[in-house]
Amino acid sequence: MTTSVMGLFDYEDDFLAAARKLKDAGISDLTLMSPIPLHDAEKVLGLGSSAIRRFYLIGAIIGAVSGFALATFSALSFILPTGGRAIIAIPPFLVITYELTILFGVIATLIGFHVVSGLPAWRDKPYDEQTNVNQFSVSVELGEGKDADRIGQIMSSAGAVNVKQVEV
Amino acid sequence: MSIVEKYKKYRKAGYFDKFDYHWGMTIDLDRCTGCEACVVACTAENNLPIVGEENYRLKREIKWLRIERYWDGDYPDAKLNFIPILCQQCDQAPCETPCPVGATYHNQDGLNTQIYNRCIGTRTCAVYCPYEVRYFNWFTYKWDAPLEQQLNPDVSVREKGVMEKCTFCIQRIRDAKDTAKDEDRRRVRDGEVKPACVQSCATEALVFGDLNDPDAKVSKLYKDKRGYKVLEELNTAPSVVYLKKVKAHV
Amino acid sequence: MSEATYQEPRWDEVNRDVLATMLNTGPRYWWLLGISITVALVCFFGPWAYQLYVGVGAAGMNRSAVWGTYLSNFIFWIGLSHSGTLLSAVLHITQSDWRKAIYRSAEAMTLFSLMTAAFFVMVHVGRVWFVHWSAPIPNEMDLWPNFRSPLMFDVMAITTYLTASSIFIYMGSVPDFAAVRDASTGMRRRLYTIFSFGWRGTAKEWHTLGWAYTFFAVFVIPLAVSVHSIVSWDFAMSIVPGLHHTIFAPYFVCGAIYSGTAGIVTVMFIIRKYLNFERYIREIHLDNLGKLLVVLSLIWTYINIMEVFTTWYGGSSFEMEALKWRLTGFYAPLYWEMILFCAAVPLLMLSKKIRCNWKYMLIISILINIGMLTERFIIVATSLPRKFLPDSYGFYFPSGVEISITIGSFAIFTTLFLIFVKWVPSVSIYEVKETLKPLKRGSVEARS
Amino acid sequence: MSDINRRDFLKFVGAGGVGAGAGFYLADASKKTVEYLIPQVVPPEDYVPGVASWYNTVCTQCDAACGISVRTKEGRAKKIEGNANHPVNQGGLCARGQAGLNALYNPDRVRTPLLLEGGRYREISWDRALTELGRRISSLRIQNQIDKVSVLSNTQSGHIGELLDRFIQLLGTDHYAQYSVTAPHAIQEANRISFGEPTLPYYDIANADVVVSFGADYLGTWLSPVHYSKAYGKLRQGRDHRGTTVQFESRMSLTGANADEWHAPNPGSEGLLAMAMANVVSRSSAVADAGAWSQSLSAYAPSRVAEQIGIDADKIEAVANAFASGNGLALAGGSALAGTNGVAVQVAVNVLNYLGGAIGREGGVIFNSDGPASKAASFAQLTEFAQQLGDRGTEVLMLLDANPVYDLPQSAGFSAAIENVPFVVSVNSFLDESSAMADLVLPLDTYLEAWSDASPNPGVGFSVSSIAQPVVQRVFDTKSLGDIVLGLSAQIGSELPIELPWTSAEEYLRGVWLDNYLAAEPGGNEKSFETFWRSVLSAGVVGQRPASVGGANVSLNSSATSGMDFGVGDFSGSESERPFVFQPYESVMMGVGRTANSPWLQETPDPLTSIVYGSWVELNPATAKELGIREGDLLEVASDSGTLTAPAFLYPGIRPDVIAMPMGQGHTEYGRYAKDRGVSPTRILSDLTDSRTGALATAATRVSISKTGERHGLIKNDGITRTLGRQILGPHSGGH
Repeated sequence: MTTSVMGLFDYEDDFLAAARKLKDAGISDLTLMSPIPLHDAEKVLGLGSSAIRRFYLIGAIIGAVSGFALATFSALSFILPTGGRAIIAIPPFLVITYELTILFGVIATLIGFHVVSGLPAWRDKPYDEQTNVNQFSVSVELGEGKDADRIGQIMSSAGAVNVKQVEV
Repeated sequence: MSIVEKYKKYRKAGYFDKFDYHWGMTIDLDRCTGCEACVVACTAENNLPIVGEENYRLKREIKWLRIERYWDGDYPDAKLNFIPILCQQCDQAPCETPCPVGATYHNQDGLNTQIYNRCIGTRTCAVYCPYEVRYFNWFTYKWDAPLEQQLNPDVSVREKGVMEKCTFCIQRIRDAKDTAKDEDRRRVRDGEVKPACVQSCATEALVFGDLNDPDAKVSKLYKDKRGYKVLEELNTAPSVVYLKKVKAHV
Repeated sequence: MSEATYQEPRWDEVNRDVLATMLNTGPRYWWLLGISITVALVCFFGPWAYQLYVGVGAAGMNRSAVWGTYLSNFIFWIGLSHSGTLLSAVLHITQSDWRKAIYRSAEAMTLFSLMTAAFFVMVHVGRVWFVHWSAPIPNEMDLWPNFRSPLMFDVMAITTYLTASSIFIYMGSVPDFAAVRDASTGMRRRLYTIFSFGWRGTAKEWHTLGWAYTFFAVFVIPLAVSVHSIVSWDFAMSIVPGLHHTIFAPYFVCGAIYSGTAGIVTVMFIIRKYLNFERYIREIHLDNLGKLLVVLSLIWTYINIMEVFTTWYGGSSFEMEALKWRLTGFYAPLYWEMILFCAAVPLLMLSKKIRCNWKYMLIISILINIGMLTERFIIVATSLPRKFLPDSYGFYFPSGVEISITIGSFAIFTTLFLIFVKWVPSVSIYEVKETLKPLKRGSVEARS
Repeated sequence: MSDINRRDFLKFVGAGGVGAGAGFYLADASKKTVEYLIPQVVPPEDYVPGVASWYNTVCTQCDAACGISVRTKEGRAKKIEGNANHPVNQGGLCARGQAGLNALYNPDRVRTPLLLEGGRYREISWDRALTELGRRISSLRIQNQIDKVSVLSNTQSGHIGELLDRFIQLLGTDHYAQYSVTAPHAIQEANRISFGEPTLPYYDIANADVVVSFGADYLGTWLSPVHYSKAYGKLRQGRDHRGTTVQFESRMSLTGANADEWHAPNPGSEGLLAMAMANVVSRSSAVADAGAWSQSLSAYAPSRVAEQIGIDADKIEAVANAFASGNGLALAGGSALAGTNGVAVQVAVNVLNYLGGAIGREGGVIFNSDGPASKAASFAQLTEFAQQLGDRGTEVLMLLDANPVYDLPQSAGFSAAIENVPFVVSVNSFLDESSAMADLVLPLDTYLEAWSDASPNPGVGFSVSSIAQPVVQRVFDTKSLGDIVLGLSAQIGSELPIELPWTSAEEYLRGVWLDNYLAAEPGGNEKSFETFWRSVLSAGVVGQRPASVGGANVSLNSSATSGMDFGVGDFSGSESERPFVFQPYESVMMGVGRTANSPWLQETPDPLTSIVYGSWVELNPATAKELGIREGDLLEVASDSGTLTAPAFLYPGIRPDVIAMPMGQGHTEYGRYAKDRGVSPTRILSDLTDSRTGALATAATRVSISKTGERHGLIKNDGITRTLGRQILGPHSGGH
């Protein structure tokens, strides 16, 4: 049972202002919700490049290796000479390699997305449906040394149209 | 064998040459009269189906061996040439590589084989074959009783959706090999095995044998100066050599 | 509505309009769905069942023409699948905003035409009950597929493409699923809660999604190119006169994107008209797509000319015969019809008037795809029956079963699409919002 | 198990026992019903499942009598191959021979005796059938009306033929004829006139240098095609120098297609042509009376007759000189002998051969000293026979493996005549056109089920005979001709059973062979005969090659040509309204129609046109162009004696003024594979006959053709029959 303070904003700039103020006030664990991706919001939270890149790279490499391996070992497991071609024929196997590189890369990226974004997360969290329509929200989970009133006051001063405490 | 050795080994193309047998055929167009006896012989030996009039009209006949006709000139100087076309058992067969399930491959006798049970009927091999000697079972064909009593038990009857082709009468080759083995001979004697077409040919235009055996009749004819290979410019390395017809006048 | 009186929708209107297309369904929809399902059953699955029973002989193929409409349709559908994802990806990378309103339905088109294409593989093969042998699955026979075969390239490429495209479209829709979730109740709400992974639109989520999405895009572009190159190799790797061209890969890829883009225009028209997206799908899209089509048609024409030229310049008996037959033989009318529809007609789009007119564009886009359908048919039907040995020359004409199955395939596509529009927002809500005026003080007047 | 005590242990065993027992019973119950893999009730001694056994016998698909080896497995015939030891075909076998299995296992065979009752055939037993027939015949005999019994048979060679003759003779009827559509009457008659040898000689093609054939399709259908093909192979590439072949015929036959030179003389002018060549040859001839001959041939100088022949004089000279310089051999057959002047043509060819020194020479014409004289009735005799059916009020007509209704032109009048015969018996394996008119059909064995023997005619230059044995158990409830004759004679009773005491054809055959053997082998006895018999059966043939070729002493009768008209023969129909000469030819696959019920042959492309299933009309592309005819147009071919319609085929190897059609199709009965397929050209043939033999002149009918407007797509293998400049026939083979 945790309680969070959530401020709803009509305007993007108010919302960003509130976020910055709270940050200055030393509150770092902000949850910023918006109906569209906002680079400024990411900046406020200091989100740089994503860890997802590693998944992408590793997936691709695994894909390449397993692609060639699959072709090679399946060819060797039961020797069927065809058309006077080599059993381990590089050019065609490269095509397989290429395709599997992409396949594994894509799947790895998918996994990466889930790992990094923490989704799926079906349990209840502070959320207001308007933030998926035309409002922005900042929410702060209450805890040690966090005064709900002060946070709320900062939000309203930044132009929050509504400040409420959400219990989940 | 280490993976590296394997790799080296299997990078070598066209290794059929190192096997015991390399079955080949020569067809002397100067002897061939185009009488079609070989065609019927093939039908009888290999359980080729009777496709019926309508399918024949649609060009769905199944004749592993067919005789093609080419006219030269016009009346009164018209000249008709016959050329039997059967699977050329190419050593670099265009039909083998594209099969996704490996239903056709080059066996250790240098034969281009078709595994009916493995075939899923993509028909790619037939598209890739420049000689058009691969025939597809558009239906499961029936034999009106008691015609089925004639079917050769040594050759499997094909079902619908399966590609089939000339095998150089592989069942006879196997037979000959077994006999050779029983008689403690390492190799099959020249002329010991004859495909149905070769056996039936009255003019002895068709000669069959092992190209790895330099003394075999076929090996000698292979070097004949009239010899050529059909569509060899496609670099399919056929195992069938044709001996060009002699043009003569009285 | 005309651009002059165009008035940008508010953010909440976007949600409302888009979700409306999913949540309220009129009788017209059900009629349409019913009809297309019936057609699919009667024209596609019925004949197919018959063919499975008697054998592929039910089709009109024969000894020299062992490939027929089934394969040409397969190529056509693969081609149609080509612009959706590809275009969306390219435009995403190049950050062209006009993509955002149309890409969702375009990607859906990709997905469904791929599925339809897969159906044609099944219909084509002689023994479909063994088709799983072409998948790399370990079995007791220790037999694996032959990876040297261009058809295996196909299997791998199409599987990858199908997987990647579906992930691509799904990822893009997650925030919208959340929107659906919020707007709905009961069963649907629970369902979309699952679909949306509990999306809240936090900055972190947006951040990750952005990255992932970009990576998908980066992957999908080379993939899409490879897929149709590989499809072209099914033909080009053979030595059949008229097919054995190095130019085939670019030819097919270009043709694919061409027909796909035309397909998008058609789909756009329908969605816009019947889902009332007038305010979202606009003339600017039409204009841009029109320009793209012109460019593609020019490339396509160039490649065609090159094909003829190189053949003529090479002058080998085999190639020349094939060319002569294609240009003057029985199927010549089809060939010239293709040239007319794919090379001549599209030039009309050079005029902005035509380019920005929905009706004209609809007609042109449909003509283009008819042209592409025949192109694929010609490639198969004029080359295979006339290869190297004149005595074996044959002739191919599709049978009733083939024609009916071809018609049925369109019904399958339609059915899938109709189902799609009720399950996924066919216009990306959040990305449309990105294109609207941002909600900032000053930029937006105090709302009523 | 340590703490387990004795009683528990026993319990286990008991349980186990019961379990085992139960298991055993279950297994038994679940066994499938036994299936008999072996068709025979009593398998022959040399029968091993899974192992092929080969039987040598004789092929009767045509009259050449090749030796064949039949591969059987599990008591079923699987494959027919040429008997390598047989001098006729030496291991080779033609398409028709291969297709013999289709006759054996044909689904449309007559399976039991059929009796016509109330317009429908009813299956009856053999006893009933033979008693029925026997009763009728014997009653007629008793009333001295035996001449109301008529017998028409297909030519029966060998001892079975003799048995038949003997039977008829005992029976006492004089109304008995044997016939064969392909019987070479002209050759035999001409040879009688020229050499006093009314037989078919042996043509040694293998060793000839220049083979000049006047319409004889020796590679396709003429006399003994497989043997000649063997020879041809040797002639081409099987010896140190390659022999050349020239073909003179109006329509290119299979032989013509393979000849080095093919020329199309005016139809019917082959006699002149041969005489013209003889004229040239006589100048340099080495034979004794060459001088005299060159005198009498002076009228036939090429320059003088070239006009009538339609071939340049110098071309004739060239061929003739080549003929004279090398080992020349001249043959005649096909349309050349099928005119009204057939005998004259053959005589002319004989003269040519004689002057060329080909008679009795290796690589020439070798007379079999003991060749059988022909028993085959001519067309004239057959017409007479049909006439007689009515005139003498025939009560019982027996058709032995004969199908006159189909084989002969309508003008022979058989179908009408047979209609009026009260009781017609047909002994045949199939329900063909004639059998379909019969009141009683007796199912006949195919040649693969019956005992018989044969000496090939034409022979191979020395006497050869072979035994035909059954290679499989009878597929249906059929009997061989010999058995039927014997069974019938038993039924007819009186002196016949005493005269023909044998119980089966096999026994009879052994008897005759034993007598011959004892006659030939002074020291022979029953025991040694047994080994001899078995050896012949396993070898399939007996006979030995003589040291020297026979017939060298034969010389040309100086008056052979006297009173002969070598001019162009007569034709029915005026040239003005019937502009084309109609030449039906024996089809390579269908022959004259006996093999039309073989699905294999129906599906085997005709060697020259690649057409399958059905018939066609061959005409020159130029003619077609003139008349605006395209391939597949349905043409109406009209002669003075009838019309037929068939699709057109443009054939580059035929004279513009000749129309050719293959025989063998156009059956109205004869089983599912032959019935209602194509048309038979014989239907519209006029009744012109060879003036000397009375044989039907099949190439003497003039016809007119007209488009019906309909089209009937020909079913054929060929796409484009030009190489389009591709080097398919070899490097620099050119062609386009």
